[in-house]
Amino acid sequence: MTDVSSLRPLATVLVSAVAIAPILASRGRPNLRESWTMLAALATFGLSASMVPGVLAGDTYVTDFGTFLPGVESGSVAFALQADALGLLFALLASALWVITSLYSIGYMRGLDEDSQTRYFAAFAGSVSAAVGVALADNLVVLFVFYELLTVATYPLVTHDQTDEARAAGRKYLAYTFGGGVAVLAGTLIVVWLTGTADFTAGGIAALAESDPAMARLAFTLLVTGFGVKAALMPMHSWLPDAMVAPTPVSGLLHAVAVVKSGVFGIARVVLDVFGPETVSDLGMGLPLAVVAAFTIVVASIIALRQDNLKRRLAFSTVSQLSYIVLGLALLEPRALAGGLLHIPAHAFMKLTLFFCAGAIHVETHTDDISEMAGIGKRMPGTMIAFGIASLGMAGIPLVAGFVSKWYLLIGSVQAGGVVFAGALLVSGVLNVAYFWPIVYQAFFESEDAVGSKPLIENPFGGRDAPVPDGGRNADDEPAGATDGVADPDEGEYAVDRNPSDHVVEHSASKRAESPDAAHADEDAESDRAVPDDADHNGPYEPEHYDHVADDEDAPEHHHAGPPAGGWERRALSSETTWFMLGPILTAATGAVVLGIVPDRVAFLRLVEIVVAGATGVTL
Amino acid sequence: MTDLVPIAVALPIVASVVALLAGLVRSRSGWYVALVGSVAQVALTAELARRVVADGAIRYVVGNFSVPYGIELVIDGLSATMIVLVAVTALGVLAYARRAGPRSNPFYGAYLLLVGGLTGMSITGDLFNLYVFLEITGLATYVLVGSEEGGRSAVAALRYLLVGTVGASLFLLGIGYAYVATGTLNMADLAAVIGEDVGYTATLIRASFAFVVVGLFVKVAVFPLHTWQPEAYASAPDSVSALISALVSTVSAYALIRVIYTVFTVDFLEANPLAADLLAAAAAVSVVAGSVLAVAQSEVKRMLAYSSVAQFGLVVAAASLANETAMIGAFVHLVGHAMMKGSLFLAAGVVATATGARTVDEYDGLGERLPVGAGALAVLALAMVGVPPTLGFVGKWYIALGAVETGSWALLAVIVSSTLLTLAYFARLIERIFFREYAAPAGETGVAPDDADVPGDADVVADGNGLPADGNGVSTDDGDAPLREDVSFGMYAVVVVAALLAVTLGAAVFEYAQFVQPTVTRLLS
Amino acid sequence: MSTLEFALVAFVLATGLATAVLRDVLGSIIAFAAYSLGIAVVWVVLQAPDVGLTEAAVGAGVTTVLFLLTIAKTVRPSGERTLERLDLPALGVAVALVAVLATTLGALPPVGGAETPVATSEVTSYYLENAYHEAGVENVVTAVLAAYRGFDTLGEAVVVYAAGVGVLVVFQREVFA
Amino acid sequence: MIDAFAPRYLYLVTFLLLGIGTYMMIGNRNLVKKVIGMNLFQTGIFLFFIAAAYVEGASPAVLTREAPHVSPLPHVLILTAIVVGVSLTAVALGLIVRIYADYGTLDADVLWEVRHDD
Repeated sequence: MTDVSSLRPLATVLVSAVAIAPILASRGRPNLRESWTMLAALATFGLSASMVPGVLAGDTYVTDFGTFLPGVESGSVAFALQADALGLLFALLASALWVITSLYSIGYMRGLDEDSQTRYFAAFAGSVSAAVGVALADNLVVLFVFYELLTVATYPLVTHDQTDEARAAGRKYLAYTFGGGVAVLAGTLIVVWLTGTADFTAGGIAALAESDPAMARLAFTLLVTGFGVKAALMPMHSWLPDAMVAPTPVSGLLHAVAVVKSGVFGIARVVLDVFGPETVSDLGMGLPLAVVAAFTIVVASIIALRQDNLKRRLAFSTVSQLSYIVLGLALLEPRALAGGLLHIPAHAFMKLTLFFCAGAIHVETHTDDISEMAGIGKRMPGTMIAFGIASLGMAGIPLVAGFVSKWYLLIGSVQAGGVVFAGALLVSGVLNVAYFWPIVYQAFFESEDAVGSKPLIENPFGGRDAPVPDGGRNADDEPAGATDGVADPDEGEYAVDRNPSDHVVEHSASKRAESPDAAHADEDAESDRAVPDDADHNGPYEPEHYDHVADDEDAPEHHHAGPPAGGWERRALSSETTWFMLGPILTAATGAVVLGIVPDRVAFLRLVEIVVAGATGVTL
Repeated sequence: MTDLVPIAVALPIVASVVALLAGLVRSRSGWYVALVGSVAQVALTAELARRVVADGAIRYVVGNFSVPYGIELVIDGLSATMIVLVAVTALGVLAYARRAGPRSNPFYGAYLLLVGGLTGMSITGDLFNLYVFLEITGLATYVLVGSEEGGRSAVAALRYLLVGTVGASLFLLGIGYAYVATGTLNMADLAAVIGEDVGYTATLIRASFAFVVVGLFVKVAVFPLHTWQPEAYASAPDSVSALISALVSTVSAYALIRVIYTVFTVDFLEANPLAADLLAAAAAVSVVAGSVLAVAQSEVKRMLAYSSVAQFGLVVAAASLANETAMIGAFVHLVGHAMMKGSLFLAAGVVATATGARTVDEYDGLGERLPVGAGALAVLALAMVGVPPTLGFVGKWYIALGAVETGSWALLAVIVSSTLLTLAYFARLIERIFFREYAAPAGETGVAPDDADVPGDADVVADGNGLPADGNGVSTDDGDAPLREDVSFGMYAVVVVAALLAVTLGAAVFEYAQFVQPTVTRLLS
Repeated sequence: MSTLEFALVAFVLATGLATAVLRDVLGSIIAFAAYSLGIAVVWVVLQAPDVGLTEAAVGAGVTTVLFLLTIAKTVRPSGERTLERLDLPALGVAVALVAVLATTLGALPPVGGAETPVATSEVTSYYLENAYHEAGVENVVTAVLAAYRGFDTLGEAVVVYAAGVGVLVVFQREVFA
Repeated sequence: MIDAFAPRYLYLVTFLLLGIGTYMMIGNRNLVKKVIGMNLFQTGIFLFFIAAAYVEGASPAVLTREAPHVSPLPHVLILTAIVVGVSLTAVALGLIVRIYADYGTLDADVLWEVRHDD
């Protein structure tokens, strides 16, 4: 390992932070604004990718600003960034997926005509910057700095909708994550006190192994608890499902990848580079952590079964899957470590795909509840195929990313003698199938007419029996004389009402009866509009054209939950949604497959091997 | 050339007299005098600080007598920090006050007097002289608080005067006890006599400690002796709230540390562990109670005032630890808090001037209406919460590390969780600013963007409260939410610059720590 | 203690108490003026003539005039009762304060003792020995005031000035306007 | 007991004056009387200093008088403190006049309440 002094880690962190300024400045011009986002995303990705060859060759890129805070005695804490294998793994992942998510965000935010899009993109850039900062932090203090900044930057995204529900979720989010931050701070202070330093050292800080075990245990517990909040370890997970009120790209990149994995990443740093697997084992802290992780894996899977809201189900799935990684770290076995670390990118690709699909369904059909998705495969074939592939991966079926990581995990847990843990993994795999399969199954193999035969779903169907479904939100905007069921007593049943994120909901019953062809034509028009046209600054994306309610009088099928009265129409893959959304979905899904088929060709596995070799001395 | 030392006190006082007399020639000229005086004071204190960096502490006896018979002035790393802070803050607030007022000449006379009093408190090495400057500071502060229109500020000022005088009198009584026990008033001499002749456990010394500490607690506004403070901060003109919230309690806390460690010394705390424990307990209670009370406030300035109670709890906590790292942290936090809290008051003033909003509820949707002001306010609030790498975080780090080093786990818990307590009241504000829609108060017209009302009726702005004296109340109707035009560039500039400094200055703290390290080491030896 | 001293102290305490319990503000002010005069005499008895003089002029004189001016400008609430109603919480605080203070009584050196730290301290003897040839004044109090602790005296002047400025600010007046 | 007390009774008078002053500041509702209480409080402390300076049988600290002299330093301090006290009183009374002009009352209980409605 050689340290190479370089400004590249700094640049990687700063690019997206700096991009906030032009994004805010071009608030009136959406196309320009999104160009900045794309530029920043590509630059961040390019910078982190550029460091891969060097890191694979054994170098570490370091940007050092000198002393930031005092340590104990003569020790001190530097403000330094480093791109080592573990850090680069996370940075590369976050920046790569940000590129995809940025594209998707454009389609999603414009498709829903969301408010405050500038704030959204600015906060998104800030979040990515902070996440990359977490990845490239050189020591625990710098990691903490970015960890807290990440909280601050993501808060506006959680609260984006500005509804009571969103604000409540935002408050909960802040309380939980800052609470975790306090624990991390306390743990960091103790580590600095015990060792005089906070620098990450492969295999652990030596002085920690010789310090007072009680104090070391306290520090470990505080750190893991603090990071465990964002890693959604039970019982500190409950902010995550609530945070699903955020726009779906946020849920996808941040609450399945960047934010939650900053927590997992923190635990990885603590286990591998602060304490080191050996010391953790000596302190006897691995087993309790593994137990918590295994518990979370199983319980979260069971809870996921009972969620009808698709995003909430995905959230609990995330809670469960994150603990796979933690379990891998806690078992302290080289192969389990490798499996856990490899699951970071694997889960990221798969979960991102799933969230993107949920978002696409939401934008196109305003459907959020699984019970309303029967037969939706006709309407959105490409989306649901991608969903199916990612689900398979989640369950650990071979040829998709999830398999490789789970394989390592399973072997590792058997090697560690933790048959119980292996059992938990297997049970969870089965549960994964149980909560994903019905979605895929009903999407393709059931029609929206089939009543109640779906397994494991308890909520009543909405939309099917309702004579005239109506969002009920914008009743005032209904054309005068529209003889629709505004006062429909059943309307409280609709997902729209339970999910205020659908705040632009409009439906005209009289229009809904129009021929599918007409609707189809409108849909095409919609698709065309979604392509940004830089030459056309008076195009539909200028703010004054955002009067969604007025524009979309003719596109009725977008605005109520569940299938339209005539059932889902059948659409071709190319017209089911805009390419802004389908493209990212397919890219992410492809990524998941590539990781599953040729893991050794992708940088992630090799980075993981370097990390494991550094931490344990074992070459996989 | 050490004659510069007394000039640091004399300069603002002379400027104050000039400001007052200038009113004879031309009214409203006080601001310009204050500007010249403050700039000169900044230059002078900066020069003194430079000399301290270069040559170490400066000691000067007024009138060329010898210690302990004459009055000694001492500028070391810590007092240099204070006098520079006082001068710079006074200058910064002036930039705000130019448009915001108050504008009378006597006001600026009192303003400069406060600067002189605080500078005197910072550099004196004589216990009774400290009392005299404490009273000068007090008088100037009471008067400034009372300078707002309307009876409310007069009531607050009188209350402050009564409570503050009791505090100062108790401080004087504490001096009396120390003097009766030792027969001297010079701080260094007192420390020597107490240590060699009287002993740390003597009743008189303990009583002296108790009265001095309680008296200064009143001035610092440590819970439950804070009762004067919220109303004083809330009812004073915005410029004054900022100035006194940034400086008065800060320099009083400095005086507290100075007296505890220079006069009574670490050995006293070691000989009387109960004293240190009581300090720590008072600090912890202050942190928690101040935060809880801050959450309960509806008026923004009162909330900020209670926040100060909590933040000074942290400083006192650091002072109780008798640990170098924590002590440096106390000073980092004193400076950081002064900058952040003062600017928060100014930001609240900008908001009130621009929109009339003074309560938390009225801050709804402020991010849309006043993006720059609201953004700066949010940044300052987050810095106050202690989000890294801001100044607020760095101060907290030093204090917390000090707590770890001394093994004060209970105090450590309070210090780190103060982050959450602070978050509790600031998150509420931030949520309203950015994540709620602005709703025009009932009965108002001409404020909704698309409300095609008669232009010109926007004089009826969302303002139920008294504005500063000069608020002319005329705003143009640009078809947007009501925005008053009288927020000057200077008012914005101060707030924005402070927000930027709050974020970036954390990087300079390590350098600063190197600078004060020798002083702190001597203080704690 | 001599009878005169005792009577004097009793007078001071009695007038002090009277200011507290008299309901009529004017009565209270008059009692306070009497109290100030009494305490001025106490200063003289305790061999502090300078302080006594100042107290008589400032405490009994200026302060009383200020109080009288104030009630002339405001209001003199006259009630049917002669004495104030007793405020128990306030009494509790006052008694607690006195009790706490009284615990230090035994530790204080006896009044008038020649061996107290104050009397024997280096600072005191230095002033008494050197005041004349260093400051050229025979009244040591004046010497200390003007020379050794001239900085305090400067502060004192500033305090008076501050009060002047303060009253102007409080009444929101420009200078002499 | 009496032997220990008798030479220190002036300190007890100090404490009693402090007590009376405290009582007035808290217990009396009239603002003017609160300020009088503040003055009593301060003179109590003055007595503490002057009593501490006193030496039995000594003359004032004027060198033309015969030795021994009382300690001059506390006298100096108290001269300063008296002036501080009167300055504070002046400002306090100024505030009281303004409060009366605005609220028409000097009753503290009423004023502390008015504040909340402001």
